[in-house]
Amino acid sequence: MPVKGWIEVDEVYCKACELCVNACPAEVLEISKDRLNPTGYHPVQLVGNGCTSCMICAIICPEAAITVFRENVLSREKKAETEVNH
Amino acid sequence: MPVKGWIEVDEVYCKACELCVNACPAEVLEISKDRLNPTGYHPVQLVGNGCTSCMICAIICPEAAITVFRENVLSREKKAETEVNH
Amino acid sequence: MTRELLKGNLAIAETAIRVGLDAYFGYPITPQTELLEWMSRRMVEEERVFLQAESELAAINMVYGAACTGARVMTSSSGPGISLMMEGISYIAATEVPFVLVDVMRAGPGLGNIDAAQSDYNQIIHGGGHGDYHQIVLAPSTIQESIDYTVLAFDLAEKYRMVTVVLIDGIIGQMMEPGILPEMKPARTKQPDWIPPKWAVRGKEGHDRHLLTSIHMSPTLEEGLNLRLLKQWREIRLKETRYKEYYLDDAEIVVVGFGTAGRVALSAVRTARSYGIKVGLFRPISLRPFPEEALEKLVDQTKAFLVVEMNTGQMYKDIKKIVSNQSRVEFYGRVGGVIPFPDEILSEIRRISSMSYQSENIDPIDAWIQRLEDIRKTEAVGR
Amino acid sequence: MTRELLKGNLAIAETAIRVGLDAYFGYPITPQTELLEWMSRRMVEEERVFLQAESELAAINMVYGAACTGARVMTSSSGPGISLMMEGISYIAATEVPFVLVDVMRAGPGLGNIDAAQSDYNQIIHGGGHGDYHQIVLAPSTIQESIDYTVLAFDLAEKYRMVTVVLIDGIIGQMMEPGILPEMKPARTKQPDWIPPKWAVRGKEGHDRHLLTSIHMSPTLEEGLNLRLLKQWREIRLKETRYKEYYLDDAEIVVVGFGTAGRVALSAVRTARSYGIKVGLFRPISLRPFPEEALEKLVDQTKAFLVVEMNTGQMYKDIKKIVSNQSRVEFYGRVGGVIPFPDEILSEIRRISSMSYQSENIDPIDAWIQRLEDIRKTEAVGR
Amino acid sequence: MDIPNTNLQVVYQRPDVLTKVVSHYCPGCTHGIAHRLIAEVLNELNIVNNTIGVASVGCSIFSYNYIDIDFTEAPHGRAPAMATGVKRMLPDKIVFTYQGDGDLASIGMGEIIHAAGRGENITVFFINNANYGMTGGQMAPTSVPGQKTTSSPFGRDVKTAGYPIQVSELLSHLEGTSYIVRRSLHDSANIRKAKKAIRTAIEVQMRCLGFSMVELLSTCPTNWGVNPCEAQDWLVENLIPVYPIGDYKVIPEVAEIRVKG
Amino acid sequence: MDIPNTNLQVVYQRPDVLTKVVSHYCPGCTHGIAHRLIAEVLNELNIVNNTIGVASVGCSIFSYNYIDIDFTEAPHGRAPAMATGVKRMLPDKIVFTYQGDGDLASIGMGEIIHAAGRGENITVFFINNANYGMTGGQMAPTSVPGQKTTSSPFGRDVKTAGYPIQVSELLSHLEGTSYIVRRSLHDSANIRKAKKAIRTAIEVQMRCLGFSMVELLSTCPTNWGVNPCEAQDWLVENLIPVYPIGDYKVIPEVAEIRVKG
Amino acid sequence: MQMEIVIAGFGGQGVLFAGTVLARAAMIKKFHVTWFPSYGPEMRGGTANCTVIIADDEIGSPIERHPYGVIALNLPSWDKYESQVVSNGILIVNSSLINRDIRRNDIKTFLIPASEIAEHIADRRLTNMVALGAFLAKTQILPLDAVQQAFKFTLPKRHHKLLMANIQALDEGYNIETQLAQGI
Amino acid sequence: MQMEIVIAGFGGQGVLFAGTVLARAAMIKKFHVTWFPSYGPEMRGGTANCTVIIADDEIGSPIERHPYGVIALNLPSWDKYESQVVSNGILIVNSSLINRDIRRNDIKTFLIPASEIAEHIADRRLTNMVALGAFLAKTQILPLDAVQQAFKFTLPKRHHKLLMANIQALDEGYNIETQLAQGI
Ligand SMILES: Cc1ncc(C[n+]2csc(CCOP(=O)(O)OP(=O)(O)O)c2C)c(N)n1
Ligand SMILES: Cc1ncc(C[n+]2csc(CCOP(=O)(O)OP(=O)(O)O)c2C)c(N)n1
Ligand code: SF4
Ligand code: SF4
Ligand code: SF4
Ligand code: SF4
Ligand code: SF4
Ligand code: SF4
Ligand SMILES: [Mg+2]
Ligand SMILES: [Mg+2]
Repeated sequence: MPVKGWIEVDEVYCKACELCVNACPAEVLEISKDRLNPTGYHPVQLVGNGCTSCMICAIICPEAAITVFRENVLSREKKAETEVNH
Repeated sequence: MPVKGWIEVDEVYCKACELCVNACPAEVLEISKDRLNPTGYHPVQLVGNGCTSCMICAIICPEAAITVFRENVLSREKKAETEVNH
Repeated sequence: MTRELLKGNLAIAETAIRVGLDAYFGYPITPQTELLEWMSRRMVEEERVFLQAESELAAINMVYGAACTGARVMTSSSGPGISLMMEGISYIAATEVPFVLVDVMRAGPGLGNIDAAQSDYNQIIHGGGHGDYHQIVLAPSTIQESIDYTVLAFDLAEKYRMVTVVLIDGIIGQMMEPGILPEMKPARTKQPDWIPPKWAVRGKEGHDRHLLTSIHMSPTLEEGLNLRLLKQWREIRLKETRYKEYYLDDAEIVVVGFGTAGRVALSAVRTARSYGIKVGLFRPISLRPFPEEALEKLVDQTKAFLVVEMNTGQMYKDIKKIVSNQSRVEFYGRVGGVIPFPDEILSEIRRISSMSYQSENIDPIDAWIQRLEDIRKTEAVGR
Repeated sequence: MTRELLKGNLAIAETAIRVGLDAYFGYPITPQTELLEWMSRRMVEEERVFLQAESELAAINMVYGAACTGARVMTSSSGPGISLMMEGISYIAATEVPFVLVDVMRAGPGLGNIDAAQSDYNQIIHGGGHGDYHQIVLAPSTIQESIDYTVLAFDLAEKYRMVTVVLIDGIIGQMMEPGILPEMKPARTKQPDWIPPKWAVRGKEGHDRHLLTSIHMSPTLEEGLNLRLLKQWREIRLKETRYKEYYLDDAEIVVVGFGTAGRVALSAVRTARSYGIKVGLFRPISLRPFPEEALEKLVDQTKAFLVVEMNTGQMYKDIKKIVSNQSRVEFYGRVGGVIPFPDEILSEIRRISSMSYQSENIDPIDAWIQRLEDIRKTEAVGR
Repeated sequence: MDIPNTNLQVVYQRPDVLTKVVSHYCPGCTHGIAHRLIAEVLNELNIVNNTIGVASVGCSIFSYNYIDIDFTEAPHGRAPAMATGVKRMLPDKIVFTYQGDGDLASIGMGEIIHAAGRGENITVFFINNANYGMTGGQMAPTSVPGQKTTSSPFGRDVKTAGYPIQVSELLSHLEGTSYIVRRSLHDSANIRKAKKAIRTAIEVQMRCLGFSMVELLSTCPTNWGVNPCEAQDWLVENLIPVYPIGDYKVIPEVAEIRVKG
Repeated sequence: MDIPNTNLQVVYQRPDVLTKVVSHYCPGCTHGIAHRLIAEVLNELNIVNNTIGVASVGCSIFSYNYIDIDFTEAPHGRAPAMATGVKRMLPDKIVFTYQGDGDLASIGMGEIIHAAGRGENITVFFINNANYGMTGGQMAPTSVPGQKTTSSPFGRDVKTAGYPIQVSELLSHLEGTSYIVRRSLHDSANIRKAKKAIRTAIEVQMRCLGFSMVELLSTCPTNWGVNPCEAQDWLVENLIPVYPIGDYKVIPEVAEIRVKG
Repeated sequence: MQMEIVIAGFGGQGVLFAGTVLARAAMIKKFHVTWFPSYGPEMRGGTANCTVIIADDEIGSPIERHPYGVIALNLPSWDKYESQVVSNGILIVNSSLINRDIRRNDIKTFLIPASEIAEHIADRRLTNMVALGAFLAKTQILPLDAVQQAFKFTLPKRHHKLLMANIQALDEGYNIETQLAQGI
Repeated sequence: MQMEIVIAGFGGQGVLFAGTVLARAAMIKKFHVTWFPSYGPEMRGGTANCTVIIADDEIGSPIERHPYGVIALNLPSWDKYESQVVSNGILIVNSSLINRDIRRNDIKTFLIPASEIAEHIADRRLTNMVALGAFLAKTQILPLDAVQQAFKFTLPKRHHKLLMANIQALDEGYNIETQLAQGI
């Protein structure tokens, strides 16, 4: 079973270049049709399950807009300080 | 028998650098002790027989001061126009 | 000859092509780049020489080489790029070969920004390069003038074998206005009537060799060159001045401004006239030689001059030298890429028209700094 | 502190070292090269930074980088090399980092020759680089002054974060005179009392990051910078003038000259005094800011000024602006590497002292050209 | 789409060294990737407080607004000279330049060759996007034959405009250079390799091994006239053949670092 | 000594193309040899009236006083740019630059690389004497490690002053170059070879084959502090090891000329 | 007579082009005219604007703090220029993208759903022409046919297939019925 | 008091050095002094000269058209400077290399076989010191011991083995008996 992942786009930075959309092997990213950020772009959003937290989107993102999370299966306690709740 | 040769130094140009003296395989060049040219140098002169008209002195001379002559054995009449008498 | 809507940069470029430019060498820099880009297309179409140099330093030396052959040559740049050309310009001036330089001024010093300014006036007028040399500087203020003075620039450059500068700023470079371009002619050196200048370096076939150099190891000879250049300049000084006057007949206040500042001032002067203020505009076009005499003639009738520039008062200093001690000279400038609006100049005119001329003792520059700082406080947003 | 017999170039170099020069970057050019050569030995001995750059363009940008770290930095050059530095100087001025430039003037324009001249006055005084910036310019005339004003140059540069120029010519660079050098100190940034300036770029350890740049895309901000630079200059203009006066108490003729021309004039003034002519010498040392007020003070007592330069009248134009309309201003210059002899200036003084001041209507420059051409005819051999 | 309700661990996030400022770069411009990689490496090597960047003139001119370290800004092409001045004064600090291809390979050719020739102990990040981005897409010395740009409207004609200059190849022949490699920013695999190279280059400097440069093939969708994803392909098709990815100079001492690293 | 009384034929004489002027060069300086070779080649190729020389700033600045052809004089280092300007206007004429190593390899590095990169159809004669002769013997980029000069009084220290730049090697890597060779002027055999190379280089230009350069190792007895004959040895011992004589780039079309020639 | 017009919007909305068409029309009608764009590192998105001045005498300043007419194609431009229009001046706002209350009653503001009309005709990219048409109708500064003629000259040859749609957009903008917007 | 001295000769004859010795001696004696050389692309042979000015007040010009004293070590220098010496000035000529009639009777010309004396002592290269010695004797501008002291400071350390020979040359020049040369 693939690692379960999750990404967040800091919409302020996103310029809708679609590089991440194009690069995501899981094809779980798309440009949001409805939202506009302050610079006038439609930011990217995660859609559907299947993110593997492979980080490719974050690596390709020229705006460093993407944070990648991974399901913490190994050491829940130890890494507690870096955890983020949703 | 080696070719019989002769050189002339245009003393105006000679700077007594001795490159020709040093380079002449026949060792027939020397700096004149007594003469001074207008620039204050003792020009080079041909001494003794033995110049083979090998042109080495002329080729090495930075001042293009040397004219090389060769005894005209082959075609005295034909080359008459380039002859020089001494 | 039809009127066309033309950008300043393109108008100058196309004019140069039409009067027979043989070669253009340049390097991109905003707000001049369109001129180069236009050349990159049109010169190739016309089978002339276009070459994007590796730098402004290379460009000016390519110009130098090409000019030595007697060809009609141009380059163009702005601020930092012009500074890089200073050595080459000094050499070209010393060698007495003609070329035309187009300087599209932007804000400085340093990298500054790309908005329009006139802060390179000193550099161009008072010599940015080393040594005693002179260059003709023409500062058009409209697109039609940009065309006409580009034509003239080549003529003067070649007549006097002298560096000639067409000095504009980002506004004139970027704006459009209708203009009439000259007729298309072949490249100068391909024109049937062209014969190589007697000094041109093109191979010594048929004549004694030509040598173009800027070095004269003998001080006496070098002094001779310097004096020759100076004497020629003294002649040009009298013969080649150009300017335009507006509403000066009865003017008591004379606004002086060139290029963009000059045309902004014109708007203000018109409005002031509509308020009944006796104000006129003197717009120098040849900044070198400066139309000193024409300006001096105004001294008697004028109670105050107002110099308007897009710098901190560079031409102002020259004007002061010409008219000062007889008349009051005031200054208003915007700097750093800020373009003055007509209403700013208008309020300067109104201020001057309502003040007693001998009253203030404070230096006009210091006074201006104070006024400008007040203005800046109010306009943080508006710009 | 002993008097030593010192060459100008070396005196300046050694002074810089002794006041703690951290780094020197330069490129050979006559008649400045000895300064660089001295640095190449002494800076290495003192374990400071010496680097022969690949060009003047590189040198000024190395200076720029080193100056950004807060270090004490210098470069030196002449004519063509100074022209190549114009872009960098404008950048440095815009960034407000201090450094000292030594300009050992030679004859121009172009390659000219290597003999002494003052023909780069305009370039250095009226801005050779692009944009509205200002620099302090000190023009010593003796070896001791070369030492003293080099010391001052660093102080002023660092106090005002401003480009400061020590402007000499080939004569002062090459001549020897006794002088007293300052005490030897360690490199500035190694001195115990040194703390990095608050703007220095040295890594952001312990504080917010520092940024040194010359670009301000917002015209409003760029205007702000320009105004700040200007206001600082207005202050310097009043505070940092330097000059020397000789025999001025009762002088009716005032000779004005700087650097070598100034000292040659001194000889002539002395001889003229021995003939009973009421003549004195005003020798500006700070050419920027120019000692305008001190000169203006002389206007009332003075019937005529005689400006003496080794160029075609560059400072003359500035002097005219200051004193003209009140006094007659005459000019005498030698150009192209020719150094005026005292007797030439003496005969100018005699000519002026015996002439009715308002008589001649011809422009002083044109008149000088005529006189000089006559002189040149007689001296073809003598030089 | 399920929102995972288990604890999540951050595995990748915007590095702190990047300022919280929206860049001025066009969408998809890979300058931003290069910035991020540098920021990450400075972080990892723990030299954020000891590094001085020298920005150049080009689209990256405001790189100093995005990477939160001490910075100076050089005149067009002169960054290597300016960096030399900085480094000579601060030999213990890390100094890098960030230069475009117009800046480095055209107007700044003299300075880069000499800084490399001197073996100046600085690091150069060379962003090759085959044109002058900032001024509107003119031809650069690196533009490929036939490339249409705003100053080569009929395509780069090698007969008049000359051949592309391969900077990494050229500099690698100078004895002063220690580490010269070319990488590309067009996909994530290459970006990872680029980051390693950036790290190595900085480590070369930290060990005083001399001049290091990483050339990064970079996209300029705006001036190439394609969208950001197409730009990646354009790069692969047009740039990599002329500018092959690879190591052009790795002196033995550097090879050691990399083995350890 | 006998004066031969038979008829004599001139087999070598000062070429006409050299003006009848005493040069300003120091005794034994091989700049003069280079001048003479160029003059001879122009004569032989019958292009004296169609050639334009571009002099540079260095001891050879007055080369235009000695070679009797049309000449211009470039600012220090900028001869390749100036020659480009001349050649673009006069593509049918022969244009060469004559540059010293300070001029070409130091301040003029940008211009030479770009002229070469463009494949500019000009010929460059590059006189490498490992120092700045004219200004009194300062270090040049070509000075060899340890070489004492007036600006490296303790010997060139490669750690601070960098490594010698091998210009022929460097330029040969640029696609625009067609013929790049190094020769030496220290003895007659080498001088003969130098002349052939000079001739080939000009022929390359005559056939519009692109950029050609002949680097000539040359002596500077005055600044090397040795006499002219010792200078020849100094060159062999110190320069040739760093600057090997050889052909660095000969494109096939050029190789053909040489076979025919 | 002198009239200053500012056209402003996002980078891709064709404001410089619309200004050029207007300027060229003025030239055709033998007016004096200037056109001045915002310029700079163009490719970074953001807003663009140009100032067109039409007069019957030599034009001085090519820029004006208080223009007579403004065409604002997006919100930032509306925000910026609303306050700058001269009293009694005209402001055309593209109300498709934006809507808010007007802030000044001393100028004539017209809210035109330009983008919608454009999309309706063919393409959003006709927005500029719709707005320009409306502006011409409100100001009557130049006859419509001159603008149409200018348009033909201005459109690059390779785009001539778009001619009719643009002309239609101009027309529809010209003929749209709008009320003066009322402030609160 | 001010005295201008020009020392001139061929490149290798040590004229700049002799001038430096003289200048340093003047400094030791607390005079004001300047020294100015001909400079330039030095290595091209030809002639060299320097001007030394010694005075008891601040010195103005470091060059002078009509110097008080001239030391001419070769013919071109004699030719050039003979006409320039001020009336009643002093001209020392190195008569070893050259001889011709003198052309001026209003100056004091002394013909000194300096090179011969120098060769006699040790080496031709002492010519400059012999001539300087003679000049000092004729002008009495500075005491011999000050010049000797200056000499020691001026000679580079590595040449100190030449010290005695030079001092001797100075001495012999100083003590040489010469007649004023008479013109025709
Ligand atoms: C001396 C000088 N010349 C020209 C310019 C204009 N200019 C600014 S950026 C640039 C080109 C930048 O191209 P590149 O270095 O490739 O960077 P990119 O924008 O492509 O990243 C030019 C020519 C300048 N600022 N200074
Ligand atoms: C811009 C500029 N910088 C410096 C100089 C001074 N300069 C003249 S010749 C020269 C060096 C010449 O050396 P090289 O090119 O090697 O020629 P060489 O004399 O050795 O033959 C220098 C630095 C100059 N004329 N112009
Ligand atoms: S981390 Fe990988 S799988 Fe998840 S969105 Fe990003 S690219 Fe897609
Ligand atoms: S790569 Fe970054 S900027 Fe581009 S669309 Fe994805 S999140 Fe947005
Ligand atoms: S030609 Fe040959 S043999 Fe004759 S002198 Fe010259 S070098 Fe000697
Ligand atoms: S090589 Fe020439 S210059 Fe040298 S000594 Fe011989 S003839 Fe004279
Ligand atoms: S113009 Fe090109 S290089 Fe510049 S920001 Fe845009 S995409 Fe990037
Ligand atoms: S200094 Fe050197 S290069 Fe110059 S002429 Fe003398 S020997 Fe030749
Ligand atoms: Mg680029
Ligand atoms: Mg050399």
